[in-house]
Amino acid sequence: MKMIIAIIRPSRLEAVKDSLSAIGVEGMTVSEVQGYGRQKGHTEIYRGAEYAISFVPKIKIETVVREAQMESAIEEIKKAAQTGKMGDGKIFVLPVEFAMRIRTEDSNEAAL
Amino acid sequence: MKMIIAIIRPSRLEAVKDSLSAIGVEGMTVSEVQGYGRQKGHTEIYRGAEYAISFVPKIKIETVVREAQMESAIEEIKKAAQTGKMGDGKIFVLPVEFAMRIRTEDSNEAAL
Amino acid sequence: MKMIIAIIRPSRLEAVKDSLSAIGVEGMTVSEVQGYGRQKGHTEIYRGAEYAISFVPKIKIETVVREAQMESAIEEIKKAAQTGKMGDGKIFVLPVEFAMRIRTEDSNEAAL
Amino acid sequence: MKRLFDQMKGRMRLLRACAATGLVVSALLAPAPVFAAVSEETAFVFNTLLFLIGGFLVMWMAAGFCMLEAGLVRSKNVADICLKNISLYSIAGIMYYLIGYRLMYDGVDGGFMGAIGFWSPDDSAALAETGDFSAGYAAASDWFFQMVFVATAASIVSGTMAERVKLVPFLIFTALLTGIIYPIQGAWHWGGGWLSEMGFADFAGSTLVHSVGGWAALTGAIILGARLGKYDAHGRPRAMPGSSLPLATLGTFVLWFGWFGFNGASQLALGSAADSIAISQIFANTNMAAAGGVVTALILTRIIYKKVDLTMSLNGALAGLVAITAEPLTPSIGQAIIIGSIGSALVVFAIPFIDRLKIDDVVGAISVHLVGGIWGTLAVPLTNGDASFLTQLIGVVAIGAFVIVLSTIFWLILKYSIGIRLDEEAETIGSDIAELGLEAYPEFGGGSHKYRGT
Amino acid sequence: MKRLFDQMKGRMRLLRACAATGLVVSALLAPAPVFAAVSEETAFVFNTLLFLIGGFLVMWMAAGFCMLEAGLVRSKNVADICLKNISLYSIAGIMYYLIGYRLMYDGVDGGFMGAIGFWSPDDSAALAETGDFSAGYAAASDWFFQMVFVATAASIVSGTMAERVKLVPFLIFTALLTGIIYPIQGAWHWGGGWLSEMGFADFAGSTLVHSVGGWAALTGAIILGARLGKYDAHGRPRAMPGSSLPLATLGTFVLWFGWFGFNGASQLALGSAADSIAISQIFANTNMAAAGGVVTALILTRIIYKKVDLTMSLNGALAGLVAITAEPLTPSIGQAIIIGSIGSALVVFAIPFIDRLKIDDVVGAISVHLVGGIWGTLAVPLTNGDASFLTQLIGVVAIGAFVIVLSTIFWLILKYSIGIRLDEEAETIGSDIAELGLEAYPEFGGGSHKYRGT
Amino acid sequence: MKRLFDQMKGRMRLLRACAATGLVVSALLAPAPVFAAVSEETAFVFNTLLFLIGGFLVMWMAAGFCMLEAGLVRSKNVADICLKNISLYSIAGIMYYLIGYRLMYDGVDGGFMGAIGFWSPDDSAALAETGDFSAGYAAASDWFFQMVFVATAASIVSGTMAERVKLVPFLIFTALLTGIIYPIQGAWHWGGGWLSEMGFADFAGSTLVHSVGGWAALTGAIILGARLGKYDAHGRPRAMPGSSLPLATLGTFVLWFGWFGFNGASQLALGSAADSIAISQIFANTNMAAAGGVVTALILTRIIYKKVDLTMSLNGALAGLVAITAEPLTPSIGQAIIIGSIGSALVVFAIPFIDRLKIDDVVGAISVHLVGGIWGTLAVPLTNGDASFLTQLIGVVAIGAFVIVLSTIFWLILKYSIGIRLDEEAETIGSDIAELGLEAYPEFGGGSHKYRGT
Ligand SMILES: Nc1ncnc2c1ncn2[C@@H]1O[C@H](COP(=O)(O)OP(=O)(O)O)[C@@H](O)[C@H]1O
Ligand SMILES: Nc1ncnc2c1ncn2[C@@H]1O[C@H](COP(=O)(O)OP(=O)(O)O)[C@@H](O)[C@H]1O
Ligand SMILES: Nc1ncnc2c1ncn2[C@@H]1O[C@H](COP(=O)(O)OP(=O)(O)O)[C@@H](O)[C@H]1O
Repeated sequence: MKMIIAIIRPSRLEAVKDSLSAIGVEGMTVSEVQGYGRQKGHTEIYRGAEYAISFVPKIKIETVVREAQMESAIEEIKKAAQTGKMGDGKIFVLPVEFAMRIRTEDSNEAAL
Repeated sequence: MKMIIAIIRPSRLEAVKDSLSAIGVEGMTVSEVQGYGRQKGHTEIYRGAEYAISFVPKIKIETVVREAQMESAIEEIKKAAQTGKMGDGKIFVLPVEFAMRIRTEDSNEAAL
Repeated sequence: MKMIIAIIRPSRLEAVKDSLSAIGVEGMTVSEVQGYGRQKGHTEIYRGAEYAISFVPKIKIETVVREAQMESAIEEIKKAAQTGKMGDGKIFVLPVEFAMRIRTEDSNEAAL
Repeated sequence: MKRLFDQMKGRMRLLRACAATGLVVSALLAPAPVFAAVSEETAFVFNTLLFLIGGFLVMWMAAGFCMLEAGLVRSKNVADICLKNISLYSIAGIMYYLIGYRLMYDGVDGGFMGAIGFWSPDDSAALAETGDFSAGYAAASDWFFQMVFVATAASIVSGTMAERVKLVPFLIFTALLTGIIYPIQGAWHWGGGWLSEMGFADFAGSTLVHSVGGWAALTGAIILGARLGKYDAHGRPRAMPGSSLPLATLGTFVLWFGWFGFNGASQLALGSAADSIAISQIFANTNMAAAGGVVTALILTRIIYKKVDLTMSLNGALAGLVAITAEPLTPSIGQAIIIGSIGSALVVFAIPFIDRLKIDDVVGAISVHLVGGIWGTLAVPLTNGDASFLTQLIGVVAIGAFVIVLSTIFWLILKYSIGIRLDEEAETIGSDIAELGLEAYPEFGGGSHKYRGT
Repeated sequence: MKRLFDQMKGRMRLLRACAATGLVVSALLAPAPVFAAVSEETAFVFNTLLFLIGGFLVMWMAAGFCMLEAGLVRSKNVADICLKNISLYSIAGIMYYLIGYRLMYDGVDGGFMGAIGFWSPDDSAALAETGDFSAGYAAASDWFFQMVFVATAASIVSGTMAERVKLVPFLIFTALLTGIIYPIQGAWHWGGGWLSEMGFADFAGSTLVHSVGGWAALTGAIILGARLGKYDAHGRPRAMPGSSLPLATLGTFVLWFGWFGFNGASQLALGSAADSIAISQIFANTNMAAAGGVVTALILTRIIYKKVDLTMSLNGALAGLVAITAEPLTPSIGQAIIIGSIGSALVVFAIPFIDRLKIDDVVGAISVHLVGGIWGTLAVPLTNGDASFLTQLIGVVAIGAFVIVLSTIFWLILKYSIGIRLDEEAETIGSDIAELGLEAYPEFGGGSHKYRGT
Repeated sequence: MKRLFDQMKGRMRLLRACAATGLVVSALLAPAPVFAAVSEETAFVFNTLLFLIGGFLVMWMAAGFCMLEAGLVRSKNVADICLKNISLYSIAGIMYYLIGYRLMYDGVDGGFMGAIGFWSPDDSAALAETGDFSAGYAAASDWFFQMVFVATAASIVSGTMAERVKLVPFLIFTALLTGIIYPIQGAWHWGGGWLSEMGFADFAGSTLVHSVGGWAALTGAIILGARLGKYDAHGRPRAMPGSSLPLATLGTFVLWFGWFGFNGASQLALGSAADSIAISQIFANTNMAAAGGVVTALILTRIIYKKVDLTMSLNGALAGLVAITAEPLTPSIGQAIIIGSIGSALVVFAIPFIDRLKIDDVVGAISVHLVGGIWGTLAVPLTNGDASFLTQLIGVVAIGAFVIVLSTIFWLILKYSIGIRLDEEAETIGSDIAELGLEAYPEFGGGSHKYRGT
């Protein structure tokens, strides 16, 4: 099993969720994060003083998938999240050694 | 060392924390997340228009434990978090290659 | 590639970001978390009743770096985040198997 | 009929230092330079204006209760408490129109209650060709002013029982409280009933309004039980901090502001210099009792808990206001500060005490309105020679007993018919989602909407 | 000249049950005991005071609209809507001073509009040695009171068009609405123009203020188009819940509170017992129409949607208030409750209906102010025998047509010159960042400042 | 004694266009038809009513300052600023009762200060059988009105010094400011002291209230130092955006609303047509100065910073209000707009300027109240022929010097005794946790309570 971590634009969340769901990825966990990268924040003026916003709001999606689903999941995320402008985000894949569904105590692939 | 990632119901956090603490897991990091899974969100009516809540509030616990503690930690989390109804959440285990306590610069198991 | 996860004090974020940036770590993702560890929360009195704050606000930084950068990144985070008082936080390193920049579809080290 | 209960009210009013009609009349009869006085019609306009200003100020207190309670409940119950507050204000007005006002004021005549029926104004005397202004004020202005008081009593209950009581039974209870309980006991004193005959003195409602709300809240809280998780395994109360202290502070300021209408316009007349002097004293005293309440809570919480407690200080302000309400006219400013301070001190101790009795009062309303109201009522004889301690006590006990009995009956009927408490799951996810299907702050901490780019 | 339009207003006022000047004059002529009456100068002070109190209450409604709208838009547009509200209130006042007031009141004389030019007060008669108080009130008090009404009309537009209209064109439209559209149609009735000659009756502005704002909002919303994401792929409306329901509730309470000034002081005189009686009735009716509106929305949403809808109940209160505004004096309290309830019921159905027409009204202002305003205006003949249904209809249609035509022209000019809509990216990140470069709640959910230890 | 300082006040009042007592008296003496005038007792009631209405409006400004400041500080300091605001309002009232009022008004007689001692009302003349109403108003109504002004001055300080000053020394300073500094300088002009003899003109307190608060805040800010992190390594100011712009906007609206009482009731009399005309002009001017301030800030920030700045626009409204306060009566509406606009423009430049001087003024209070207040005071001679530029300057400088000296002494004593600044750790975690042990929004971004299911 792999954990796919995708950092995306907030406005792409619905699209990514729908396309993952369409290929049978049935679970994911989402959180609000702040990103720092090439897409720079900007400097605003507030009451005449500078105001540097160095972080940009992003969404982080974590989903653990079967090895077999991994490729297509990455592909779907990429397609749904891409706008071509700086700040589209990243996809990372990490190994997962064990998974359990708390409700049923099913393990590993059965737990996803 | 392993990182145990548990996605649980918000109402179970105190119980999980207490039982982990009881078996000597001394540190953990918690965040608010939104989950998508079998427990579906619901459709509400707001001012006469539909309002789909597709995500459900969940809590994510991350705790890095010694190999030896892993089994019992998973067991404790499961026991404390289980209600038997859809949406109880998942436990994932990921490998950790290195750990450090920033304050003391202790490494690996000594850092936990 | 490795994912460095650092749990730090909120007040150290700017410093850590700046020093990582100085050694060429160009991207990171930050989130607000609540920590539980040796630095205990405290008990307050609110309207005459006890009020236990068991979690302490922390910041989690996740950054995926090239193997080569790892050591220096850890060193920089440690230096910038250390105050010597309980609650300085932890650094964890996890293996990353794949990375992609969504915008360009660059993979692995090119994606960072 | 109208005449009759005007007489009743006249009688009560005479107990006060400066009775409006009385003075106008005496001004007319007096040998003093006639030109200097207020004309009858002018007095009529002044008195009416007082009711209108007082009325809109007290109406605004509904917003104050709403903000105070919204700030002191947890986010998951904020929308629900907002709905309860705007609804109870509305229901109170409708019930008071349908049966409350006449039950309270129409033909009580030393007895226990008035007549049954809708109310409608009769200003024919003043509107006649040969205008007779002896009624003293426009009928609807008085009705409006009395109506907003009823709503205040109902507001008290919503705060105590928040976060777990179901919406519909709560609103039904509100209708019963404002249509039946409040007007009947109100008839005893303000309506010219038996308590007023005895010489009971409650200027603006420490007992008639605040304690009544407090007793109803207390009864309700006991029958309803505490919130889930309010008491730990050892039965110790756990703090459940409210969602927004600035909203709670705003609510307190709104109430303080509105209280000038509450107490000031309870003078019931502005149409003479003497009345305007009385109202000025009332304004000053009302303000200073609240000020004393704040400072006392500040100091006491600092001493007892080492940290100054903001919400206790807010409650302290309100306790001072409730305490001075029974007699805002006769105390000197210094006495008003002391009366407010004692009210506040009582509340600082009452809140944890009631908490430990396992009576779960979310916003501290029982302490503020009931404890503060009893103290204020019993303190009247200290500054007002016309009041007796015994009569005050009789009034407090009689009204308390009446409200407890009726509230218990009503709450129990509701409990065993439609049920009054949210089920455990509903309470856990919060009354907002459970009862209204929405959240007060849908973008924060729940729901998916914050994440949507659109 | 001043005299002239005072006469005009006098004529209108005579339509009302209790005309101030009329009564004062008759009191002077009547054989009734002279001493009992209100002196001319006293009446002058009373009338002026009424305008001042009414004026500050209505001014406060600007805060109510601001909070209501701030609560009902999403967080990313909250600062922008706050800015729009405080700016439109300011611009409305300036425009009304520069051209609006005289366009509306100066020499309309049965026609279509008044004179052009700055306004300045002339109280020389009252200030003369031999004080002549027949003007009835201080000129500036009337100006102040009329001015705050204009701002109300403009506030309605901001809510409907929120979250996507650009700041500068919105403010330009505000200036045109408050300097030209509002005063001209206002001249037709309140200025003593042709509609007033016909006998059209709109006591405090169901049509002249609320519908005018509503028509302008409707026109604007159609030309502007819906928010991104408001309609899904199948054209079904999607709910976009607002950022803070307690703020929306607070705003509603503020509006309700301010409405006592809006309707009450529209009696235009307090200087006699008859006027004070009328105002008292207006206060009671205003309150009870809103109360009826709340309860109706409560019940209807419970029946239709199974869950009580808080924001609909808030809209219900406002609908009740708008509905009673055309005639708050002649209904009995029971009739007022019914008029408000029907207004509220119409709004409960109008909101989803307008939504389905793909007219995106962020806060429901079109339903509340336009639908409610039309209903209120048409309902006048039900309780006021002097009004005719046909004339009411003519007024509604004439003013509607006029506002639609001018608003369309103005919006289209703005659209094809500087553009009226934020571009897609700006709308997505929110008007706060896009137009103001800051966030309403910079520490939550965006920006890095919450994380900073400092 | 009372008589004496009433004379003093009478003397000042005569400087104004329409002196109450004066007119009433002349009305009595004049050959004009006696019946037309306001009777003495009626005037007494009107004047008293004006103070009461003005008083509750100004009291409400305390809520405005509280919301403004709560919105402009960061979340971690919100509860603390709420506590400071409600406490300072309370302490101001108590101090003014204990020593302030008599120090300011009792027997100043052209000198530097009045008597020492508690205040209590004496209305015996008006209450006597042969009512003598020449005092003009109820004593307590005047006290109430003067008292709320003191609180305003104190509110200014809390905003500037927020987020780092310790609670207890702040409250001690408040007591000193309201009990000593404010009343003594107030005696110089309003108390009939030397400045009033010279012909200094400050109608409602641009200098006496706003600049005094501003000077005290300035002194305090310098002695206290800037917040941690306010200046970067290069000494450049960093923006620290406030927690909630809708609350800040609400606070501004509250202040604007309350200012009608602040300026309007400073006419000190309503008992004649002339007074009511004056107050009407004051209302219109007050409103339009604020409107001008908003529009000016809007335009200027758009030009200078490319983006419209909401908080600057709020400050602009307040600057307009402060500027018109020294003379709200004599300007025409057009002049009022200009006076307000200039005040606002000054503030738009003053805020970043003061920032660059490393004086850390969290909410911009120094710019608004001090800069705006000086401008307003110096602008009086532009529209009021009785005032001279030189005397105005003397007044500004004298009061400025006095407040600076005393404030410096008091702040330094506090600094070197109990300390005035939070330690670094306390400031970092925020004054809410450090001083009150709780959070303003405990469920968001901190604490564990949001996560708890219960
Ligand atoms: N090395 C990294 N580790 C973790 N997160 C990263 C890393 N690089 C980028 N990110 C995340 O991805 C987001 C987008 O990256 P950015 O460099 O701005 O644009 P792009 O991905 O288009 O090159 C960042 O805001 C950050 O949240
Ligand atoms: N494959 C997955 N990867 C990451 N998180 C998941 C995954 N599946 C489920 N989750 C998380 O677990 C939560 C509970 O899962 P759900 O399917 O609703 O119920 P259950 O675990 O009882 O089957 C989800 O809300 C989501 O946060
Ligand atoms: N085993 C762990 N797994 C995950 N997070 C941890 C672990 N131990 C500590 N943390 C995080 O690190 C933070 C600091 O740890 P703590 O024990 O309080 O202090 P210190 O790191 O100085 O010993 C905690 O608040 C928690 O967020």
